Amino acid sequence: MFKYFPHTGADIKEMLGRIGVGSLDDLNAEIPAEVRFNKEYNLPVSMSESEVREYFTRLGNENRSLTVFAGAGSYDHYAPSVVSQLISRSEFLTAYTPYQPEISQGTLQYIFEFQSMISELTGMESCNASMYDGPTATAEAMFMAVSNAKKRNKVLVSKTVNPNVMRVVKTYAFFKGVEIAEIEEKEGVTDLASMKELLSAGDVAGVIVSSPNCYGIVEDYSGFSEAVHDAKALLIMNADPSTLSVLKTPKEWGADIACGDGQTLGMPLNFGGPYVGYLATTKELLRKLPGRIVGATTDVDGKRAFVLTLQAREQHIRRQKANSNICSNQSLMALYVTIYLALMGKKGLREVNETSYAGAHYLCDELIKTGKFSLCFNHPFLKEFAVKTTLNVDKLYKKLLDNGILGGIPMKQLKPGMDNALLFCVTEKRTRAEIDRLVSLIKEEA
Amino acid sequence: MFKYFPHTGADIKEMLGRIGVGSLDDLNAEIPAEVRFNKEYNLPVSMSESEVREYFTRLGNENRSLTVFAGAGSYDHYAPSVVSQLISRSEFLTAYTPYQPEISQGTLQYIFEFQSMISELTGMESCNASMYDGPTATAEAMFMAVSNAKKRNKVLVSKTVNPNVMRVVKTYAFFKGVEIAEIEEKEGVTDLASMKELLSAGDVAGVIVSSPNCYGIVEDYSGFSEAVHDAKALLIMNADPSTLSVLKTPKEWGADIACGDGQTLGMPLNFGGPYVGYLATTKELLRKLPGRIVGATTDVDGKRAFVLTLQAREQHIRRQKANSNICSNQSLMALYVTIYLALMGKKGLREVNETSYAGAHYLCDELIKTGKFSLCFNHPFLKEFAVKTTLNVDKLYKKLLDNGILGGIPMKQLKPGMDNALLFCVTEKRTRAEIDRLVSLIKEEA
Amino acid sequence: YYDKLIFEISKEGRVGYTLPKPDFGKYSVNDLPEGLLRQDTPDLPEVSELDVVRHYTNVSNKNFGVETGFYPLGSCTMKYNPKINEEIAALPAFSALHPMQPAETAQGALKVYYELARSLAEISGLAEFTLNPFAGAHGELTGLMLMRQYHIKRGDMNRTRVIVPNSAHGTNPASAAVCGLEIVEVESTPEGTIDVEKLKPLLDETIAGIMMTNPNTLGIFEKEILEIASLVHACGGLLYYDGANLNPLLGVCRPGDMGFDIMHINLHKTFSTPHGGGGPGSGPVGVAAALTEFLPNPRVKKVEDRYVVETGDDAIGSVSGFFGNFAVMMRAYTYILSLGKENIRHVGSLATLNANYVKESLKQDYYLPIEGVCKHEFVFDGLADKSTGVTTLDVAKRLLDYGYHAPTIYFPLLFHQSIMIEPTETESKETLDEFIGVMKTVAREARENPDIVKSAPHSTPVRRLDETTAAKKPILRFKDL
Amino acid sequence: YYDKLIFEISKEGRVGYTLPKPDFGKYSVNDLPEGLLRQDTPDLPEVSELDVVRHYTNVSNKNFGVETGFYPLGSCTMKYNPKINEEIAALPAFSALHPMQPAETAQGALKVYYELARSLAEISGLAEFTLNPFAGAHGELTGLMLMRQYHIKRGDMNRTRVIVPNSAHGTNPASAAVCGLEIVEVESTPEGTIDVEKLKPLLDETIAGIMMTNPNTLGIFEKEILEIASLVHACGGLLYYDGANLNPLLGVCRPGDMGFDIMHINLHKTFSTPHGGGGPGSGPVGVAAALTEFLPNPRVKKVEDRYVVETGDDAIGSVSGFFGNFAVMMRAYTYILSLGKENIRHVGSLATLNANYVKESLKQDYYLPIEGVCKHEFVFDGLADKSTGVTTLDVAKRLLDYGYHAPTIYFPLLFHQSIMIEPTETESKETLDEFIGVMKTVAREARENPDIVKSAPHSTPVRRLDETTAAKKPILRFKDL
Repeated sequence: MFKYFPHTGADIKEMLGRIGVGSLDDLNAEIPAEVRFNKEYNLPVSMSESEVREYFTRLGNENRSLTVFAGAGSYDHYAPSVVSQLISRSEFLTAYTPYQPEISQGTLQYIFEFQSMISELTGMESCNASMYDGPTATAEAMFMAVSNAKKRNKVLVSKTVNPNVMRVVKTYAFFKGVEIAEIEEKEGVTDLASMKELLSAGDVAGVIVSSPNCYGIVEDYSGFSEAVHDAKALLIMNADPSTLSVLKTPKEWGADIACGDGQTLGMPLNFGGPYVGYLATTKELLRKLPGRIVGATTDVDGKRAFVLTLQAREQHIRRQKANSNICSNQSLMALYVTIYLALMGKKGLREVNETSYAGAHYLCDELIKTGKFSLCFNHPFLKEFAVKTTLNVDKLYKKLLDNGILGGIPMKQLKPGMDNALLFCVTEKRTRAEIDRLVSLIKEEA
Repeated sequence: MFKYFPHTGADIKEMLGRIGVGSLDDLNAEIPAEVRFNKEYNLPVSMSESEVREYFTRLGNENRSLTVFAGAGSYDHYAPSVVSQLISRSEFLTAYTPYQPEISQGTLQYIFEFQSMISELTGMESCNASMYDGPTATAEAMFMAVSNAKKRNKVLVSKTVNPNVMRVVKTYAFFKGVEIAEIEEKEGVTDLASMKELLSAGDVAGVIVSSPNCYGIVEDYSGFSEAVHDAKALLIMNADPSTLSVLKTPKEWGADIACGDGQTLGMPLNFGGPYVGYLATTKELLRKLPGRIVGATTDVDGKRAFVLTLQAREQHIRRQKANSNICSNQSLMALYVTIYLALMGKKGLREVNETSYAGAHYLCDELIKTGKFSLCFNHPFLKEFAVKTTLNVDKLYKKLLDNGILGGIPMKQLKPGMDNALLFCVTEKRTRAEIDRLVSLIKEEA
Repeated sequence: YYDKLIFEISKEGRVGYTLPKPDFGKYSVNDLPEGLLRQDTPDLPEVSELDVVRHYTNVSNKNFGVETGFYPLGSCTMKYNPKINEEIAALPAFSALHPMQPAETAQGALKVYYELARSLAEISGLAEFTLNPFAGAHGELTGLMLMRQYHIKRGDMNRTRVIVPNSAHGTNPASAAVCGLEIVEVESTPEGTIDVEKLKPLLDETIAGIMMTNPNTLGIFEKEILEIASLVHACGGLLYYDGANLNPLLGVCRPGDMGFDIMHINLHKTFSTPHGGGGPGSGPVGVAAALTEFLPNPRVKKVEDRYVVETGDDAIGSVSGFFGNFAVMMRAYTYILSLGKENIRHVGSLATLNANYVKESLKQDYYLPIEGVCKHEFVFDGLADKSTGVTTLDVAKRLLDYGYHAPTIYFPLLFHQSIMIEPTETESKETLDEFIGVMKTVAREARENPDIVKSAPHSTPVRRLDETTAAKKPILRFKDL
Repeated sequence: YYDKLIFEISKEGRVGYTLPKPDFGKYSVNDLPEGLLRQDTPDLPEVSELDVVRHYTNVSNKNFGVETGFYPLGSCTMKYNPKINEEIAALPAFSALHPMQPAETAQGALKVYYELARSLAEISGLAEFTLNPFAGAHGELTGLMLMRQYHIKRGDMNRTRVIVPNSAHGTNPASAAVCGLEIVEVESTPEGTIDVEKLKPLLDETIAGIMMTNPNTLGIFEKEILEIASLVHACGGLLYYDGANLNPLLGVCRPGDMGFDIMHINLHKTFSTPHGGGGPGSGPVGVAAALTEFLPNPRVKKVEDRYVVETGDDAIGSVSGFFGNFAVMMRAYTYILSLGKENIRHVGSLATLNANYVKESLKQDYYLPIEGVCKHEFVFDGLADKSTGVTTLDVAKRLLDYGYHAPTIYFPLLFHQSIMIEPTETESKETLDEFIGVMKTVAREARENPDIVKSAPHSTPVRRLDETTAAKKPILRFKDL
C-alpha cells in the first residue's frame, strides 16, 4: 500500500468481512454506474519524497528572490525564527477548531492572548479570534455597520483606502445588497467635506477609512468620528496594527470598529497568504461581532479556563438571516501574531516603527535630492510613501527588478491614472547599504 | 538587556542585595587582577536575527550545491522529512543525557529501539546507545579487542578499510600504545594469506576488516573468522548498516564486533557531521562494550520502563584504567536512525539497496561502454565502485564539478598512487537522467 | 498544570527580540505631528525569548492534535497532515515572494497555483478553479456569488432563492444569506436523502439553484443525484456542491459528472493540509465551463509556457486581497504529487471502508438510525440503551479521558443525540479497533456506572467548563480578567 | 500513558516510505554471489507514516527538556538553545555539502569553521583551535594527545603522568587513561581548591601536565592559578583546561591568560547548542602557539581570502572522519554572532549572579559546605537538617514531581550528599524564585512528611526504577523482552 494508507491486504479482507461486503468496490454499489469514475485521473504519477523536493526546488528556482521596497498591503517585516518553529508544534498545527475545550486549552488560551493584544493595539474593548485577511475583515466590518443601522444600507468608503480592500468590500456589498459610495480624496487624504455631504442624506450606516492610507499617508481624522456619529453611522477604521504602537489608535480617533491585516506583525510575505485579519470593536457592539470569540471562564473545579463563547449569535441561531457566514478563524496565524507580539513587546514594536520611519524618510530625502522626485502629496507618512518622478516609471521599475530589487510599485497599478508615481516602502529590515544601492541605481537613470 | 538574558536592572539590584555584594563586578572579586579580562573581545558586534539570516544566506551562496556521485564514507541517501521534523521537538532536542529516567523515558525508549534495530541489522545481540561516528566506533572496537585479549596489544587492519577510518584507528592506537599492523590487499580485497601470516605470531588481539570496503567491493570473508578465532583474536567488522538489509551480516561472517557509521541510514551529508557511530557485539563481550547502554526494567508499580544500565563498567569504577572515556552518545542522531528505520522498515531498506545497486551497475556499464573505463578490480560491488580510466582524471573531475556534479572522487585522494582511478557512488536518489547526463559529459571528453 | 498567561510573566524592561540598529541619522517617528501619535503605550508583554518559548511549549501541551491521537471528528476529515507538506510550504523560494512582484519573477509560484487548480478540476470533473477563497465557508460564499452572477449576467434577475436540504451543513444557509439569497429548505426522506418528490414543487423561476453535499451529512450517497440535477437544470437553476464531503469520492466519482455546476473544496480536509486550530484553511471553488468568466480576480492563466495574472471584467469581483492562502496550496499540491494518480484513486474507498468498519462494529452499542452502507462518515443517534440517562455530550467527554478527540456531536440536527464519526483513510485497523473498544467500554460504563460518564472528563487539563457565565459576562481580554 | 515500542505497532505489509522507482532495467541485488547475501530478513518495523509520527510524538512527551522547564543540572550548563540556531543549521546550502567536495565549492562552510575557531581563540585567549572533536570527552582525549605529542616531539619521552585534582570531572582520569597517561591525584584544600603545597612535590620530569577546570567542579575559582601555572610550566609540564566550566568566565577572564596551554570547549554548554538527549555535542580544542603544529587533521586555514583544507605532518593524526560535528558549529557560531562582543561579555557575570542568588536563598535549608561567592554553580551537601533520613536522591526525585529537572547529584565525590546546581544566565529571577520556593517546600516536606519525599516521584510517567535487575539481567533489545 501507500505510506499514508495503513491498510494491509489482510486488514482490508477482515474489515470487509465485518461489514459484510465482498470487495472495496462493493462499498460503492449504490452509486449509479453513470456517475462512477472508471477512468484514470489525468494527473502525474506518484512522486517519491525526494522527487517532490527536487520538483519544488526546481520550481523555486523559477521565482526570483528580491529585496523588497514594496508594500501596498504586504510588508516585508522581520519574522522571528521562534514563531515559525513554535507554530509547527503539532499540538498547535494539527488541532481542529477548539470544540472540545477540555483538550483545546492551548488554542483557546493563545486566542485569548491574541484578543488581548489586539485590544491593546487598537484600544478597543472587544476583539474576535481573527478573520481571513484584512480586506475580508473590512467587509465584515461593513456588514456589522449595516446590521447595526437596521434600515440603512449604504456605506461610505474613502478613496484613500487600499484598492485591494476596496475591491473586496465592493464585491461583498454588491451581493448582499449594500450600497457603496466613495468619499472623494483631496491631495491624498480623505475629504471631510465630501464625507459630510454624503452623510447628510441620512441613509448611511457606516464609513470606512484607513490608516495609513493607500499612499502611506498618516491621515488626520480630526472631526471624522463626530460627523459620522452625528449621522448615526459607525466609523470603521482599517489600520495597520504594526503602526499602532506609535500612531493614534482607532479608539483615539473615535472609531467604532477597527479592522485590518495582521500580516505586518511579523508574517512572511507568503505570496499573499495566509495572512490574518483582525476585527475589534467597542463593548456596545460586541454582540454584532462575527466569527469566533474566546472568553475566560472556570471549570467545575474552579480552575481558570477559556472557551469559545457568544456562539449563540445570528449565524448560529438565525442562520438564514446571518450577517456573516464565517465559521472558522485564521487561528494559526493569530498564534503567529501572538508569539510575535510577545517577543517584540512594548519596546520592540515601537523600535520597528522607529527604524522603518527613519529608513523611509532617509530614502525619501535621498530621492528628492536627485531632483527627479517629489512627494505626490505633502502629508506625513510612516514607512510607505508615494513619489512623482520625471523619470520613466516603467523603465525604472524594470531596471530595479533586473538588479534584484522590488519596488517602488508603479502607483498606476493601484490608482489608474497616476502614471508618473511610485510607491516605496521601507521596513526595519532594509539596511542603509540596500537603500544606498537603490538610490545609486536610480541616479544612473537620473 | 539582551533577548537571552532575562535580567532587568531591578532584578540585578535585588539579587545582588540578597547575595550581599554591591555590583556584578564584585561577584568576581576573588579573581586576581592579573587574569581579569578587561578589554573588549575582538569579535563582531551583535547581529540582529534578520542580519544573522542575511549573513548565513550570503555564506551559503559561497557553497555549491552539487549532484553527488561521491561516497567514500558519506553517502547521499534520501533523508525523510518526518525525521528532521520529529527530532526538532524540543522534548528530544533540548533534553540532557537521561540521568533522571522518570522524566527521560522518551530518550531511553528510542535508544532501546535504536539498539534493537542495530541488533537486527548486524545480527549482534548487544548494542550500545551509539558512538560519535564510524571511525571512532572502530577505534573503540579495537580497544575492546585489546582489553579482551589482556596481554596482547597488536591489532591488524586490512588495507582495504576506508583510509578515514584507518587514520583515526591509528591515532587512537598510537597514544594508547596499541600496535597496528596492516593486512595486505590483493586485487582490491583483503589478502587472507597475509592475515594468517600476521596472526601466526600469536600476539594479535583483533582484526579489523570492512564491508563494503574502500573500493565499494563486497568482500568475501569466508574463512576469516575461523582464522582469527583460531589465533584467539576477535574479528571486528566495520560495515555500512544500510547495506545490511541485503548483505551478509557481521554476525553471519562470524565477527565478534560490528561497528560503523549510521550516516547511511538517511542522514544529511552535513559537511561531515554530525553522523552517528554504532557498536554492537556478542552476548559474551557485552561487558566490554563502552559507552551508554539502555536496558529494559520496571518501575516500582511494575510498569515497563527503560534505564541507562551497566554503568558500573570500567570507565566508571576503575576510571584510571579506562578503555574508553566516552560518556555521552550521539543520541539525537541515534533517534534519526531509529525514525528512519521505522519509516523504511523491512521493505524500504531493501529497496534502497536494490535501487542503488541498479543505478551503480548501470553507470558502471555505461562507463565501460565508452571504452575509456574499466573496473579497478574484478569483484562484486553494491553502490560504489572504483574504475580506471585512460582519460585525465583531474580534468574530468573538474569538468564534472563545473557542471554541478561531485564525483567520482579521484581515487588518489584516498589511496595515493592510484592516479588513474575514480570512485563513483550511486544512491537511490540518483535518477536515470542524472546518470545519463554524467555519462554524456564524460563522453565529451572520451 | 501550566496556567499562566503571557501577560502574567511580563516584567518591565525585559526583551525578547533583536532588531537591526538604524543607521539613518536624525529621523524619529516623534517628528510626526503630535496629533497623529498615540498617547499611551500599548500594554504588550515584556518577556525574554526563553520565556516565550517555554510559555508556548507548555501552552501547546494543553492541546490535542492529529499527531497526538485519533480524531474521529465527523465532517472534518482529520486525516494525517504529511510532514513533507510542511517542509515544502516553508521553502523560502516561495514564502519570501511578495504578492505584487511581477509574474515573470514568480513563475514557480504561479505554476503551483495553476497546476493545483488544474488538478482539482480533473479530480472534480469541473472546468476551472479559483484558489482565492480562504476557507470552506468562504468558498461557499464565493460559489454562491458565482451562481448569482451567472443569473444576473443572463438578465435573470429574479433568481434569488436557493434550495438547501434540512440536513445541510450550518454554513450553507448562512452563506446564502450573506450572498443575498433566500433559503428554501427541502425535506429528507426517512433514509436521510433529499426527497425528490418534495423537491419538485419548489423548482420555479425564482430558484437560483440548490446547495448539496454528496454523500450528504449523514454519510449517505444521494442516489437520485442525476434526477435532481436534471430537474434543477430544467428549471434554470444551478447545482452547488459543498466539498466538505469530497473525500469518499476520490477515485469513485466526480461532482462534475453528477451534474454539479459549482463546488468548493476544503484543502484542509480532502487534501491533507493541517487545520491549525481553526485555520488557515483554503476553499478553492470550481465551476463548469459556462461559469468560468465569472471567477473572481486575480486569476492565474497559462499563456504558452508562461503563467500570467489576469483580471476579468465579468468576474464577481475579488474575495481576497491577493491569491488566497498560497502556503496552504503548496501543501495540497505536495499531497497530490505525493499520491499521484495511482494512489489518489484509493482514498475514497479506504475512507469508506474505515467508516463502515467502525459503524458495523458499534451498532449494537449505539443507535444507528439509518442502516446500510455509508460513505466516509456516519451518524449514531446516541447510545443504543436509552435508559441510562447518559447523553451524547457525556459520551463525548468520556472519550477525552481515554485519549481520543470526541466525534462531532449534535450535528446533523436531524437526530437529537447525533454522534458523527469520520475516521478517514489514514487510520489503521488497530487504531479503529482500539477506538471501537473504548466506545464499547463507554457504553458499558453508561449502563454500569453512569456517573463516571456524566461527570467526565476527569483526566484532562481542565474539566467541564462554565460556558453560561462565559457568555453572560464575557471576558475577552486580559485587562478584563 | 503511551507504552508501546515501535515494534509493537508493526504489521506485515505496511509501509512508511516512498522511494524513486528505479529505471535501470535488468539489475538486481540478487545478482550478487549468493555467499555475500544475507540469509534472513532483519526484523525492522512495518508501519505507516502516521504511525511513526504519532509514535514518536507520544514518545517525546515522556521527556523533559529545557523548553519544558528549568534544568538546574550542575556542570551541564543547560542554557536556552536559541531557535535561530536551529534554523541556520538546517540551511540546505550547508547541510547538503559533501565533506569531500573541493574547498573551492565549500567556501561558505569553511569560513564558518574558520571564523568559529578564531572566535573561540579570542574568547579563550589561546592561539588556535581544532573543531574536529565530537564532544567534551573527545576534546579532552584530543587535548591530552596534543599534550603527549608536544613532549614526544621534543624527545621528552618520559612524561606519561598527568595530575588531576580529586574534585575533577569523572572523564578526566578516563581520558588520561585512554591516552596512555597515568593519573596522579592532587588533593584539595578544605575550600575545595587545589592545595598548592601538595601539588609541588608531585611536579617532576615525569609529569606531562595537569588537568584542571577553573572554576573547579565546586564552582570555586582557583585563585592561585598563576602560581600553579608557573609551577607546572617550571617543571616542564603543560596546563590543560577542562572547558566544561567556561561559562562563568565569559567577559571575566580567559584560560589562555591564566597560563593554560590546551583546553576544550563544550559548544553544547557555553555556546548554547542543544544537548539532544546526550549528543551530538562538539568539543573544540584550543592550544597555545607552541602546540599548533600538533592539531589534528584535517585543518581549515585561510590563505589570503580563500579557505583551504590542510593536513600537517606533525599532527597527532585524526580524531574524526571529517570536520567534526559541523552542524553543531553552525549553531554555536550563530550564537556568537547573535550575542556579539557587547553581549558575550555579560554571560559570565549573569551566570554567576544566578548561581549565587540561588545559593544564598537556600543555604538555611541545604547544607553549604563551602561558604563564599561561587561562580556559575555550587554544591550543597544534602539537606541542612540531617535528622530526616531524606537523602539527596530523594530530594532530586521529589523535584521531578514539581516539574523541575533535578540538579546533578552525588557529584562531586568530595561530599556524600552532593547537590550541584547550575542555573545558567538564561533563567529569570522569577524562575529562580519559584525553584527556590520548591526547594524550600521539599526541605519542609523532608521534616514534616519525609515519606512523600522518600517515595517520590509520584506524578512522573514512570516512578523509581529497578536499576539492579536492569544491570543484572540486561535486556538491551526488543527481541529479548
